[in-house]
Amino acid sequence: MRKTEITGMFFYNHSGLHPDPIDYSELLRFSFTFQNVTEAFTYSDFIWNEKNILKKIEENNFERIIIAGLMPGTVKALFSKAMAVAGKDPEKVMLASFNDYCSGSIFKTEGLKKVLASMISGIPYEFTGIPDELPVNKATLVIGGGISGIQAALEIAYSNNPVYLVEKSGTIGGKMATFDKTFPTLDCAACILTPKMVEVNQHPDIRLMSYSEIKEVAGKPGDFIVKVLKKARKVNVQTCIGCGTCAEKCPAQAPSEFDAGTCMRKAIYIPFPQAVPNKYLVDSENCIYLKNGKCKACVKACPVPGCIDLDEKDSEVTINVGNIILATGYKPFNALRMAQFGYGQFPNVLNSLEFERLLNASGPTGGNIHMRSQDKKGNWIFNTTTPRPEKLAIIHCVGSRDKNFNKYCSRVCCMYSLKFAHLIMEKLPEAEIFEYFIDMRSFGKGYEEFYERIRQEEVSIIRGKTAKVEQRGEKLFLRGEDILRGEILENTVDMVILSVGLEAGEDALKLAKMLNITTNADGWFDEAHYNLDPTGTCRGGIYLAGTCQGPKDIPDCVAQGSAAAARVIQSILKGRLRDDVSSVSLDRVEYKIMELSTVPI
Amino acid sequence: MSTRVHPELRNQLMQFGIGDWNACYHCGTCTAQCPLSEEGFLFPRKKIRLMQMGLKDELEASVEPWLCYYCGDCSTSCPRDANPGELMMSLRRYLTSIYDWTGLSKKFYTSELWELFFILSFAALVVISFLLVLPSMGFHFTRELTAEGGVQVNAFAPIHVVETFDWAMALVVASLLISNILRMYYKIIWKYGNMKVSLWVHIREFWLLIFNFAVQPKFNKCDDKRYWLSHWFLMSGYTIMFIVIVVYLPWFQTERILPIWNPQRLLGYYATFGLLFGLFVAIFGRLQKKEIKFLFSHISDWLFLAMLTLTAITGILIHIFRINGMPLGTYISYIAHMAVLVPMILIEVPFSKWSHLAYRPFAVYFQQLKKYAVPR
Amino acid sequence: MEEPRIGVYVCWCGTNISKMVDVEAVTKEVGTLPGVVLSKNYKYMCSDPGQDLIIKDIKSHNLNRVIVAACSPRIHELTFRNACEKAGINPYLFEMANIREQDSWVHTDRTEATKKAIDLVIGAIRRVRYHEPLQKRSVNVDPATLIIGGGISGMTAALEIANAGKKVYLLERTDHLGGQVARFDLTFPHLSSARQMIRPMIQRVENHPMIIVYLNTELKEVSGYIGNFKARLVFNGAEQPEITFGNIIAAVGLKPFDPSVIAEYGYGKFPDVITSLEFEDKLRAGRILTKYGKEPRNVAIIHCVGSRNKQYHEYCSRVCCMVALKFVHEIRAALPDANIFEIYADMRAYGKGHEEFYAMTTHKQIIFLMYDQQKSLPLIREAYRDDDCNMLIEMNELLSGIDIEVPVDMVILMVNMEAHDNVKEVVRTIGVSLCGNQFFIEKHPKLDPVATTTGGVFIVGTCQGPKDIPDSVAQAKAAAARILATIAQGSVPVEVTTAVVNESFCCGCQTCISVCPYSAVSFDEAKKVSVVNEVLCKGCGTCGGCCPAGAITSKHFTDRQILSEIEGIMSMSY
Amino acid sequence: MNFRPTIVAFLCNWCAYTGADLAGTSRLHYAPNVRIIRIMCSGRIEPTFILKAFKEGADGVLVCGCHPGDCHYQEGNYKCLRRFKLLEKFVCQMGIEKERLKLEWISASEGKQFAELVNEMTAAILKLGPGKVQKTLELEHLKTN
Repeated sequence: MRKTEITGMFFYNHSGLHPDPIDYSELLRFSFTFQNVTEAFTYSDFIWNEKNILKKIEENNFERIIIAGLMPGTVKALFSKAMAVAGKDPEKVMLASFNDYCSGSIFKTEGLKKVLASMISGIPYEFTGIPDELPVNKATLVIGGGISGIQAALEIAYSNNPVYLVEKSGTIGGKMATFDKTFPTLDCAACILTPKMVEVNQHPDIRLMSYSEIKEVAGKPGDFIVKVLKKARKVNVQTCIGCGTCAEKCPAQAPSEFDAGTCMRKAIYIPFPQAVPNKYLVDSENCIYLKNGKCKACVKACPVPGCIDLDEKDSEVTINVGNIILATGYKPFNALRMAQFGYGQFPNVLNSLEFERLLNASGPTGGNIHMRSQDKKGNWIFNTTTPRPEKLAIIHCVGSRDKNFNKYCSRVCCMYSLKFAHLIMEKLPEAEIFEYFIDMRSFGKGYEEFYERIRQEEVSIIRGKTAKVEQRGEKLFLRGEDILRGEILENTVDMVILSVGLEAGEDALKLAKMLNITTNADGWFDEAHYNLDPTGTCRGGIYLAGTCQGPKDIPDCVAQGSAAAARVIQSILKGRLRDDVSSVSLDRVEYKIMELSTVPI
Repeated sequence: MSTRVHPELRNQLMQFGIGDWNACYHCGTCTAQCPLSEEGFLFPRKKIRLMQMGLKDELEASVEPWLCYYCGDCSTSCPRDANPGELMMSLRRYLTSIYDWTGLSKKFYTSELWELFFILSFAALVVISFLLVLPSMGFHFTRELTAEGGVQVNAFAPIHVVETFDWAMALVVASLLISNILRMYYKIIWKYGNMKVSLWVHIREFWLLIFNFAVQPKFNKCDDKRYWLSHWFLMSGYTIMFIVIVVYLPWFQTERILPIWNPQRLLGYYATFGLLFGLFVAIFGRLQKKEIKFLFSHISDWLFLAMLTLTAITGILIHIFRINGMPLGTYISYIAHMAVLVPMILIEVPFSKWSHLAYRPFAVYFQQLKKYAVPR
Repeated sequence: MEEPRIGVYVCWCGTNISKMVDVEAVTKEVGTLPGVVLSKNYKYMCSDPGQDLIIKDIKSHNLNRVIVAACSPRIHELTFRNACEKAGINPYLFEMANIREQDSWVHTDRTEATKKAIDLVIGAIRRVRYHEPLQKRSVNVDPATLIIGGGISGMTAALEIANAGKKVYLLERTDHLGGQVARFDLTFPHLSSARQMIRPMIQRVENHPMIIVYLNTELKEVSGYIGNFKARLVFNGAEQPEITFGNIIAAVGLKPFDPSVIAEYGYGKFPDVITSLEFEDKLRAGRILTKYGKEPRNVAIIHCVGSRNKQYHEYCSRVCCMVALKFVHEIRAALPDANIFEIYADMRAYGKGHEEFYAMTTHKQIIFLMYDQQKSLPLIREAYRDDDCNMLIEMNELLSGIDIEVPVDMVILMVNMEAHDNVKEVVRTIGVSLCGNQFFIEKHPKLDPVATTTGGVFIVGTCQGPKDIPDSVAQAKAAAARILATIAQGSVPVEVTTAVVNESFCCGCQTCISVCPYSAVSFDEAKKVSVVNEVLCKGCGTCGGCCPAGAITSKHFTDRQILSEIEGIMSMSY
Repeated sequence: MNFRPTIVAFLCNWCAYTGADLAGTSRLHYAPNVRIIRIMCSGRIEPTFILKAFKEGADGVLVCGCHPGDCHYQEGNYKCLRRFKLLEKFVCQMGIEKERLKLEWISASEGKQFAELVNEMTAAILKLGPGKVQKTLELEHLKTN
């Protein structure tokens, strides 16, 4: 029987976190309450090397060792070796990893004790820490109308259950809708996304709430009460026919968010021609009437009486749902933070989202690449009157893999940069293209093949990142080390594209607080279990999909969107769902351990 | 022919102040950032690579570390905290120890106890010689120390004795330094690579050596121009002092106090100002730790700064006491001055930090030779 | 037959089509053809306003046939069929002309491309005239699911479905569950125990009342169709009772590449050149020892073995870089003084926490060396007699450009993941296709990564392409979601464009029965004619192609439709 | 006037048609002479389709299916192959050059191969000159009237 095995506890309190969030002294005390734990040590007690550990094993005749802490696997091989040398079973080295099982929230001592108790008793926490099941409301809330949210919403709707899809902006589609082509197959993003958007709009089980935000979440898993703020669109969604007469007459302009600021839109606008819902909305900040009470040009122009109501106020709706799927996506890294690349300073230094719009057939230049220029009012925009660039540089890892900005890799930039190179070649066959990269991360299905293909095309792919961009006359000057050729590469180009990384959305922290879930240091939502439950959270009935959990590409987002839906449909079919992980008390875990110890599992 | 990698070199290099250089993931930002890095002489990244792999011969044949003036931009922009600037600095220490055939340099760099021991021994020797040797040469403490006797530096420290000693010291230091430079030449030009440099090129490019010594134009290529000036002041002050003390001592150390506009005093004042200004920037920066180049200071850096400061201060004290006719103060300062100066010159110039005075211009010269090298 | 009233819509697809095809000319050219009531063009036909345009026209112009000339029907046929249906006409009265993928994108001469577009549209006009309304049908879905493969993907999918209270048959070829993960020691990037993760999962699967696990079992044959499959299983050579189920998930995984084909590495020749999985075994046994029982002083890890090289496999195996970095931590813990060399090509630390993990390993005093995985592989050879190491690796180090020699005692080859040997049989049995790399082809690489072109058959985990545990698990759950949705609905739509026998023409030769791969055609002994089971029929049309009497019609691909299309296409060629 | 041949191609939906689409998504350029007709499986192809194409004036007919063993309907492509062999003989006997009728296997990932195939066939037919079937038929028609 496992319980009688003499166990040595080793607390690996060497996480590198300052201050260490874990109360090791209390855990040490707690582990001694188990009679099979005869000794317990921390990393600071003695030098953890083979000799000392072997001595401890032999002195105490440990039959089993538990290493507990953050990333205890770091030292596992040392213990396995010591056990093997001592002539014992190296497989008896167990890890009580505090990174698993809802990492962020479990740093509380109570939660860690639950894990420890299970581990020491030899019964996996997976069996002891199971929360109660609660009845579930069949309706589901999906927050975020990007590709992940769309996928999750459709998936649930296919099972004939109601879905509320709440989207912050005026249209669903998210970032993907702004892209021209997708890597590596180069099929056009709109061609594959717009049918799904249309389907969302047409599906009888999906209630689309665009231009709305989550204000408050109350209730418990299976029965959440959510307050949704419906921002005043000032255009009646039911009666608007999307004719665009209002926008024609509107005298106020603002940079178009959908076009990443590469062109101007009116104060009454539709984000893009294929927007869903295909209805106009008013940008209150730039509307002249809302600023100084005079204008109403749109109201006069509108052919539908009463459709535009500039005095409409924000309203609030309360909905009851059983499950919530978070698909809030990402925001691009703000390239202004990296002053050395001159973004915002030199007009022809672009970030990748701007360049996507430039490439897009429905973008400001109809898919032609032109230099940025100033319009009459001084706005920096793109149009087709300016010359086309002849030399372009693409800089990878802008804001990513950098301790000064974001330490993590943004996962998609390498591939979209390669895609850019290809599309530039296609549109400007005479152009010279330079790509500066560190490591080429073309890891997905068909990605390596795509990289190979771009290498065969006449693109200079240079290992070695540039340090800065300088403006020299009309041109941009870059200096870099071509590592593979062992030379300094000095280039004068017309346009520089910064492959900016992905960052957690600005509402992520707010939402995390509202939903009582955790994020990691970078602001990405924490999953329930890194490997086994990448779409769950430690709260019952709340799931993650897409880039709000961490950067990922479209197929991975879609897979996650569907995966998040799996749990939702499952709970509806069963009629019950699991409560929060934290709802299980230590007593419950201990009781469960006792119960399971007596029956074989 | 393949070169064997030597991971063990890491342990050796670590002693020269290099921290964890493995953090570098070779993005190339540092090289791109560095305006001094040029075709054929790429750094810092490439040197980090050599260190990571422990390619000893390649490292020893590098001139690049001497081309770096440590503006610190590479370290600021490094995405991985690999601190390339400090790595280059450490590499300079390592190379200094490699050029030195006596092995003392390595001892001094790797053990502060050794360095301190040597410094203190030399200082003690100086003090003892003053206290024991001088009286035997007819210097009477009782008489000469009173104000009535006036300040008689040349009597206190007989000029011909000091001058002889100076020359002897200079000779020792110079021969050590020259032999080290020859070793440097051997490692960089002679031994490494299949290349040949004609004698004519040696002669033709010699001006670079002088020019770089006097002006340090490379330093001025750094994006941050502020430190070029302070460094130049320090360097020129020190050099002037060194020359007047060693070569023109009878002219410089006169009994009579010359008028203030006399070149002797003006030169002295300039040199003092140069030293103090340079020192102030270096010490203040290191204490403030605002800039990356000042963040990591090896013990040898501090010792060097401390000794130079002490030399300057004691030198100023001598001057003040002398002008004001205070013999006792003058003499004590003089002994103190010598007690600092002698070990500093003997240790720092051939074995430690000061040696860069010679290595840097020579490195530029050797770099130029390498450019004109033809395959053998 | 009612008089056709055809509406033709030509799509610009932004500039995708309009750049190479004179859309206006096409619109004008076909507008006057017999039967064509109207002909229009629009920037994006697939968009909401585009579809609305069709719907409005159908209603106001009383159209009974619709043609959209746009992208490939593989992309948007369904979209427009739905639009037609919404407007009240049968969706099969719609036809699409592919003037993007097969015209504007592949040609460079605008006149020729425009001419071709006109031909294709005329073909569609002639064809659509003979289209007949077809009725959508659906079949009930058996709530049970068959999952092939008991690795982590298969088990995740099984648990996800079973936890909803639905039955799962889990099929595993070997004698244990767990797949490749069961061989791992730790997982990256949190260095958690793979064993402790997989064991409870296996227990849970084995003890789940709704999961029936078949070990040592092979799939012999699958028959039936979406919602109603049947399978014959073979356990230890003996055939098992037939099982029935509504959906299939293939989670057959991949297997490690055999590096002995790479001459440079001498795998098989040098005993201390081992694969990553063999090294995992050593780690789990707690001893990292060379063949001579000594602890290696120098360990080298070579990345991309069999990957990213056209001679072996061109694709990247997606996980090896991280596994190699994981090994660094483990080797460093067990052998604190060993020299570790990581010989890599590009460090692919792309996932959540991966780059941070990579940064952590650099503090483990490890030497990274870069090689060109395409042009020059490192060469492993025996050390010289006076060397204090067993082997030497000769390589060109790219980051320095220097040819170096690395002393090593043990070399770990990070082997690629490749398809199982029997993958062709599997795909044949369940009716999916393989791509050039022998991975299962998904329905759409972006928007449908887990479904296949065969209804009711899903692919998850590494058999769809190499991936790490979280990505495999996400896919498994995604497939489970799909299946749960169909189970919740209770039924799924089935193939409409089936074959049908005109009994009065059938001569009873039974050729059709012999050619049908789905056994959908049977012989009615009483009437002496062939009969098609319309649920089993998948609409390939082979029976129609070989019927000597012309008695079999393939719905939506009738002789008349195709012959008219040929006529239409050729009508302008002179 | 320059001779611009017309080739009618019958492509199966699952492999060849997808491959032709892939040629498009990969922007591989090929001769604009081919007119593609989609069918579900190459097994569906009846000799009459091919003869009809020639009769309507096609200068060449191309049939593409999945590679052996890859057929979406298991073995439709084999059925096609068998029938095709017979038809090939027949067509030759009718006086149509063998190069004008081709059966090739194109998988869903072989966009490049498809483009090359079309180019090769176009070149071959350009060499042969226009097909004579339609003209002959017209002459026959005139004679009989």
